[in-house]
Amino acid sequence: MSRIGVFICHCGENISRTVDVERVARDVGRLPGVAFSTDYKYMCSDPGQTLLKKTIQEQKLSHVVVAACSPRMHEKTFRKAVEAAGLNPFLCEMANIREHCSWVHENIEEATIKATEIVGMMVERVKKNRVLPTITVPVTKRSLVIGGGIAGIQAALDIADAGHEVVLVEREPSIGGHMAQLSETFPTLDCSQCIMTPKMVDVANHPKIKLYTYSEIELVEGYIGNFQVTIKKKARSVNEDTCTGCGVCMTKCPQKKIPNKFDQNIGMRTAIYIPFPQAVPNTPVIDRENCTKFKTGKCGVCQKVCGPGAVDFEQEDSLIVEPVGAIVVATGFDLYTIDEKPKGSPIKGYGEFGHGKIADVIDGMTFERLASASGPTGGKILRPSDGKEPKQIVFIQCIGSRAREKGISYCSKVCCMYTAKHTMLYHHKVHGGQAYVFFMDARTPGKSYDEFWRRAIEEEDAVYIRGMVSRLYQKGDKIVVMGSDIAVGVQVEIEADMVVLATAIQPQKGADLLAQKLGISYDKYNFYSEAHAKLRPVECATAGIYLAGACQGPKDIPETVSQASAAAAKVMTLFSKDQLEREPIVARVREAGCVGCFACKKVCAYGAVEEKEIRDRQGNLIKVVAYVNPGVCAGCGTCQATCPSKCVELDGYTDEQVIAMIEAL
Amino acid sequence: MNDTLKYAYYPGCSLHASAGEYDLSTRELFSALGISLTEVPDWFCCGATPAHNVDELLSLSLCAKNLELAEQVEGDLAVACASCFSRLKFTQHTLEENATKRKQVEKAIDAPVKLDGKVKHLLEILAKDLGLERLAASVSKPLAGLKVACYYGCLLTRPTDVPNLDCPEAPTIMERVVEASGAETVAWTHRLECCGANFTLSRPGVVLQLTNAILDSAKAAGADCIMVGCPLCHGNLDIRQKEIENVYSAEYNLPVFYLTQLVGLSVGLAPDQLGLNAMIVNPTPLLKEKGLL
Amino acid sequence: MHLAQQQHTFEPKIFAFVCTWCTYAGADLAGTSRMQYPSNVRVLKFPCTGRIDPVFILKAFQQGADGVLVSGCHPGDCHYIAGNFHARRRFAVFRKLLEFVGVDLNRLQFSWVSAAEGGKWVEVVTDLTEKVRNMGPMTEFKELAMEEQWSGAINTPELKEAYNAI
Amino acid sequence: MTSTLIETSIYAAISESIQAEAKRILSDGQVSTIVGYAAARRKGSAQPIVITDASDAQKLIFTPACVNNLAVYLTKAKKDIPKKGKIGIVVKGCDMKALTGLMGESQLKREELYLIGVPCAGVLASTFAPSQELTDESLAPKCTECDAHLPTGCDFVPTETPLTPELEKKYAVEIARLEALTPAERWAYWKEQFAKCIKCYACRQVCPFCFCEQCLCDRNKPQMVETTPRPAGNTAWHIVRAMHLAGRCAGCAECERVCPMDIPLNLLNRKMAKELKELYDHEAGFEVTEKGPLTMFNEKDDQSFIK
Repeated sequence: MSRIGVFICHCGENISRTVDVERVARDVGRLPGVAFSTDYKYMCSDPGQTLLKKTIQEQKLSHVVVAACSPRMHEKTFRKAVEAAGLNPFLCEMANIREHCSWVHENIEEATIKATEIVGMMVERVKKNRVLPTITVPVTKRSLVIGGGIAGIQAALDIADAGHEVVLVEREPSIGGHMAQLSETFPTLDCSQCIMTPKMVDVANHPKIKLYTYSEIELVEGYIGNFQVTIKKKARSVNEDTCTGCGVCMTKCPQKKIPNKFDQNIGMRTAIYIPFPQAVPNTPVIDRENCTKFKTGKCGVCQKVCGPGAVDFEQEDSLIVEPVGAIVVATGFDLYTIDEKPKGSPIKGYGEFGHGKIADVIDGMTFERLASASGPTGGKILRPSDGKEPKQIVFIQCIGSRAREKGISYCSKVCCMYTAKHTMLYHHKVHGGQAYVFFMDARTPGKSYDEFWRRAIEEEDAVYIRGMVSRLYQKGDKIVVMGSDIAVGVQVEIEADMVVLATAIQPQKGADLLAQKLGISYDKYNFYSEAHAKLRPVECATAGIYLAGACQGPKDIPETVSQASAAAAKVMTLFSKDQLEREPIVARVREAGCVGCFACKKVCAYGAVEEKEIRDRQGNLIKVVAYVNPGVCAGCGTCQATCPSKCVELDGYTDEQVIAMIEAL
Repeated sequence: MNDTLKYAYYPGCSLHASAGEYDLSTRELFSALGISLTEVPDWFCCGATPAHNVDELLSLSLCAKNLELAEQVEGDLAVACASCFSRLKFTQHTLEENATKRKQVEKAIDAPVKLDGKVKHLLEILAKDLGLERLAASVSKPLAGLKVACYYGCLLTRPTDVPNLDCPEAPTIMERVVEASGAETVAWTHRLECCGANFTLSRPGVVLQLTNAILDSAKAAGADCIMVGCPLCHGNLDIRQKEIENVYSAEYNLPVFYLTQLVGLSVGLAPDQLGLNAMIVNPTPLLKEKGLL
Repeated sequence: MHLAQQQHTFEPKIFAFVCTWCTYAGADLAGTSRMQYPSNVRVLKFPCTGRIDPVFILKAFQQGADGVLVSGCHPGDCHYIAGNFHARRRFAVFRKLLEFVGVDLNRLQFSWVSAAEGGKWVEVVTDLTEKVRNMGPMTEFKELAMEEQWSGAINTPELKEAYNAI
Repeated sequence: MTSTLIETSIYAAISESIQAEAKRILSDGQVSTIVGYAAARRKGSAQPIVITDASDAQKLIFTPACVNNLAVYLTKAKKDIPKKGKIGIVVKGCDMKALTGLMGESQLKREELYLIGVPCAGVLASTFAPSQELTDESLAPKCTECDAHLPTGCDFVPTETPLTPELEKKYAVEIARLEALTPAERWAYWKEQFAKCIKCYACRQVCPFCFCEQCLCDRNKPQMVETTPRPAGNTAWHIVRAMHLAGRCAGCAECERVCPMDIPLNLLNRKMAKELKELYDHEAGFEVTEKGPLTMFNEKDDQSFIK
C-alpha cells in the first residue's frame, strides 16, 4: 500500500485567496493511499522544502504530490528535494492549482472543488509512478567533422585545440572549399588565400586532427556519444605516405587540357593533379576518367618519373570505420546555374539569359577566379570567349535568389556584398572600364558592410540600376542586356562585353542523401534544419549532430566561422563529461508482447527504434522485435500511441498513469 | 485507341473579325490533317486583356463559363488565339489554387467550375497530339528554302507554370512545327519580346518602337518572313509594318503568317483556303520566289 | 458573474488532453495573465499530442466526460519534430469513426494552442464549455454503462425460438 | 425481381490449374507446404486444407464456397503449418490485399511465399447454403465492391478471366444511408448492433491483421478497454477494433462472415477505408508500402477540423 504525502501550497495568497487550501488538504487526506496531507504558506521556500523532506522521512512516505504552481515552474525543485530525502525523484508529481486554477477562477467554491479534483487526479497518477533511474550514456570523446571548407576547418581546429581528436572528412582532393577559390573578401578586401592557407596548414599539422581527403561518408550508425562512421576513401592512385609532393609527375603528364573545376573550368590541369598550388594535402590525385593510362592502358609516365615510387595504379577504394561521439556537418554550398533544368524539376533555369550558353555570361565564382592573382588569367579580368578585356561589364544580382518563378524564394545573403566587391575589383583592374549593377534591393546589414557598398558607388564608380533584367542576347561580340530602371521608370539596354550573374547559393548536391545517412532533417531546398530556429541554431534535432556554415542556409564567412566555433563549443560541452546523463522519460519495449510490426519505428522522428533479434539458447531466431535506444529516444511517446498492442511504453507517461488520471475524474 | 483526334474549338472574337484568315486556315488545315474541330456552342468573349485589368472576378467568370460550355463538346479544348489561350489557362490555374475565388466564380456563373478539361493551343495539338512525325508525313509541298522567324510574343509560354506549353523563356515548339513542314528557322533575339499588344490603339508610339525592334531583329537574322500564333501580334507586325518602315526609315517587307497558314501551305492547301489575300504585307512575291506557289 | 454562473442547471465535465510544450504552457500563460474562464476543464498533461491515444478519448467519454479537448503545438512547432503531424492524422480519422457510430462531434474539439496563446486557450475552453453546456449531458456512453445485461433485441425467429426454449 | 446469375463455369478449369501447379511445385520442392481449399463434408461446401505431399494436390479446389481468407494461416494460425521451406498459398484478389498489408507490416516476407492467385468472380455470402448457385443476391456483399477479381503480384495465376457484371455496391449504399442519418439515429443503430455482441472474439480470431500477441483489449493493467460482454464494453471493443484496422483492412470481410450475431462489422471497416481514401488518397492492399497512412503524414494534411 502506498503512503502518499500531499502538500498544498498557499503560494502566499496566490492560491489561498481563491482556493480553500485547508479544505483541499482535508478532503484529499481521505483518499485511499494518502497517508499525510497538509497545507503550507510557501512550499518552494527553504522551510517548505525542509518540511517536505522531514515529512517524507518521519511519515515514511512512498510518493509525494505537491499541489502548487505549474510543474513547468517548480517540478525540478521539488523532485530534487524528494531525492534529497531519499526517494526516487520520479515518485513526486505536482498538481497545478495556481496557473490552472486559482489564477483563472474567481468563485471560491468552484476553484476549491476543481483544486481538490486536480490533486485527486495527481494522487491516482502518482500511485502508478515507478522508480526511474537516471539514464547514462558513455561518450566517445572524438568528433567527426564533415566538410573541409572554412566551416569544417574552424570547427575541427577549435575542437582539436581543446584536446579532443577530430576526424575531418573532405570529398575533394584538398581541403579549403569555396573560400580557397575566392580572390579578395569583403568588407576588407584582404586576400582570401592569404588568410585561408595558414588555417589549412594548421589542420594538416595538428596532432589531434586525422584528415581524410578525397573521401566520403558511407554509413553512420549509433547515436549521441556513440556513433560508428564508415568512411569511403576513394582511390587516389598516389600513396599519400610516400609522396613528397615534388610535383614532377604533374609537369610530365601528357594530358594537359582538362578543365580545372577549381578554376570554374576556365583554367586547365593535368590528369594527375592537385587542384591548386596551396592544396592540403599536397598529394596529387589521378583523375582516372581523363588519364591515358586508365583509358588506354598505355602511358604511365607519372609512375616512371616518380622518385619515391608513390604512383599506384592498382589502388582501390577503401572503407574505414571511425568511432566518434559527436558529428559536425559542414558541407557548405553549391552555386545555382541558369542552365536548362530537367523537366518537372522544381528549380528552373533562365531561358531568357540563353540557358548559360553565352560564353561571356559568367557567374560570380568564375569572376573570383579571373580576379584571383593565382587564377587562370593571373588576376586579369579577361573574357572567356576571346581573352579581351571587357570595357563595359554588367553585374546582375538575385539570379535564382528571391525568384519564386524559378523555384527559389530565399535570399542568398552574400551576393549584394560580393557584387559590390566585384565592381571594386573590376574598377581596380580594368582602367577606363564601366561597371553596371542591376539589383532589386541592396542588403548590407553587418559590420562595415553598408559603408563598403556605398564606397562601390561613391568612390569606385559603379552604376547601380534598381531593376531586373528581362533578357540577355549575343549581338556580334557584345551581349545586349535588356532591363528596366524602376527608379526612373524607363527601359534600359546596355551593350556589355561581359555579364556576371550573382547566382543563388544552394546546398551541395547530394545533401539530402547525406542527411538520410545521418538521420537529420532538411527543408525543401535541402538545407539542413536546426533544432530550433532561434534558440538551438547550431544543433540538429538528432542528438549529437551539429551544423556549421552554409549547409544550414546562406551565410558569409564571418557568420560561418562563428557558427563553426559555436558548433565546436557544443561538442566540447558534450565531451566535458565521461557519461551523458539524461532524464529517464524514454520509451521501452515489452519484448514478450511485441510482434515486430514496427509501426513504432515508422513514426519515430528520431530513428530511436531499432530492430532486435530474439534468439533461443541454440541461436535459432524466434522473432524480431522493436528496441528503443534510450540514448536517442526524445520521449514524445508517439510510438506508444501508435503501437496496436501497447507493447512500447513511455516511462513517466504510461497508460496506467493516464488511465488512472482519467478514472480519477 | 481511336485514331481520330477530336477537339472542341474556341475561336475567340479576333478570329471572327480581324483575324478571319486565322480561323479559315485553322479549319482548313485541321480538316486536311483529319483532325475534327467542333465549335463550342454559344461561346462568347474570354474578356481578353481589358476584363482582367479592371475586374478579375468578371474575367475569371467569363472564362469559367466558356470552359463549362466547352464541356458539352467531346475532346480537349482547342484554342487558336494566344490571348484567349492565356486567359483560359489563367482561369484554370487561379481557380485551382484559390478556393475562395472558385466559390465566387461558381456563384457568378451559377454552376460548378470544371477544371479537368484540357485547354490546348493549336501548336500543342500539332506538335504533341498529332505529333511532329505524323505532321511531317502529311507534308506534300515542303516549305524548302523558306527562312522563318518564329515569333511567340508574351503570352504563349508565360508566365511560368500557367500555360505549360513549352519552356517559358526558351521555347522551341513553333520552330519544331514549322521545321516539320520543311521550312528553315532562324535564330533571333526578339522571339519573346512584347509587341505592345493592345496599346496599338492607346499608345501607338510604344507599339511602333517595340515592333520595330522585333522586325529589325528578324530581318537581321536573315528571315524571309515571320510566323505567329496570336492575332494581336499579327496585327501589330503586319498591319503596322508599312507605318513602322516609314517612321524608322527602314525596309523590312516581311510577310507575317499565322502558323496555320504556313503549315497549311506545306500540306498542299491553296492560298484562298488559307486567306493569304487578307495579309497586308503581300506574301505572293516571296512564295513565288521560293517556288511555293 | 458568480450569480450568472450559479444559474446554470448543468455543469459539463470537460477533459483536456494537452501537450506540455505548447498548450499546457499556453494555459499557464492564461494563468499568469490572470485571464478568467469556466472551471469545468480538467487538464491532463502529455509530452506531445503524438502520445495521445484515441482510446483515452473513448475512456474519457466512458468515464463521464461531456466534452473532450485535444490540443497541442501548431504544425511545424512540435517540440518532437512531427508528433503533432502524426496526431493530426490519427484524430482526423478517429473523429470520423466516432461520427459514424453516432457521437456528436460538437463534443470533441481539437485545437492548436501555442505557449504564447493564453488568450486562445481561454477562448477554446470557454467556447467548448458553452457549447457542451447548451447541448446538455453526454448520455450515450453513460446509458450504455448502466445496461448490465446483453440487451440485443430479440427480433429474429431463431432468437425468439431460442429465448422461448430457455 | 429476378436475380442475375454470376458466371462461375471457369472455376472448374481454375481448380485443375491449381492442382497441376500445386503438384508441380510440391514435387520439385519449390515449396514444402500449400495452404488451399478442399471440399468439405457438407454438399458443395469447402474448407481450408494444408497439404505437404504432391499426391494430395488433387484435393485442392476452387468453388464459390471457398470463402475463407487463408492469409490468417500464415500469421497467428501458423502453428498448423510446418516451419521449413517456402509456403504456397491459394489467394483470391481480396486475400492478396491482406498479404500485401502483412508484408508491409513485416509479418510476412514475399520471398518465403509462393502465391497461387485465383481469378475470382465472387464467392457466396455466409447466409446462403454452400450448394446455392451464385447470383447477385447470394454473392457475398464484399464481392459487389470487388476491384481485384484478378490478383496481382502472384507467382502463378490461371489464365481464365472471370466475367464480372457491374453490381450495386452494397456497403457503399449502406454507408451512404447511415451517413444521411442524424448522430442520434446512427447511435441508436450501432447501439442495437453492438448490443448483440457476445464478445466471442471470432472477428479478432479470423482477422489477418489482428496479429498482436497480446490484444490491447485483453489488458488489465491498466484496463484500457472494458472486457466484459456488456454494452459499454462491446461498443468500446468495436470502436477500438475499427480504429486499429483503419488504413490496414482491405475488406476481406471475414470478421463479418464469422460473426455469430450478424453484426455488420465490415461496414465500419469500409467506412474507415472510405475516409482514408478521401483524406489521404490511400487504399490498402495494392502495393507493399514502407508506411501506412497512419504511420506517415504530410505537412499539408487537412486540418480544417482543428481550431
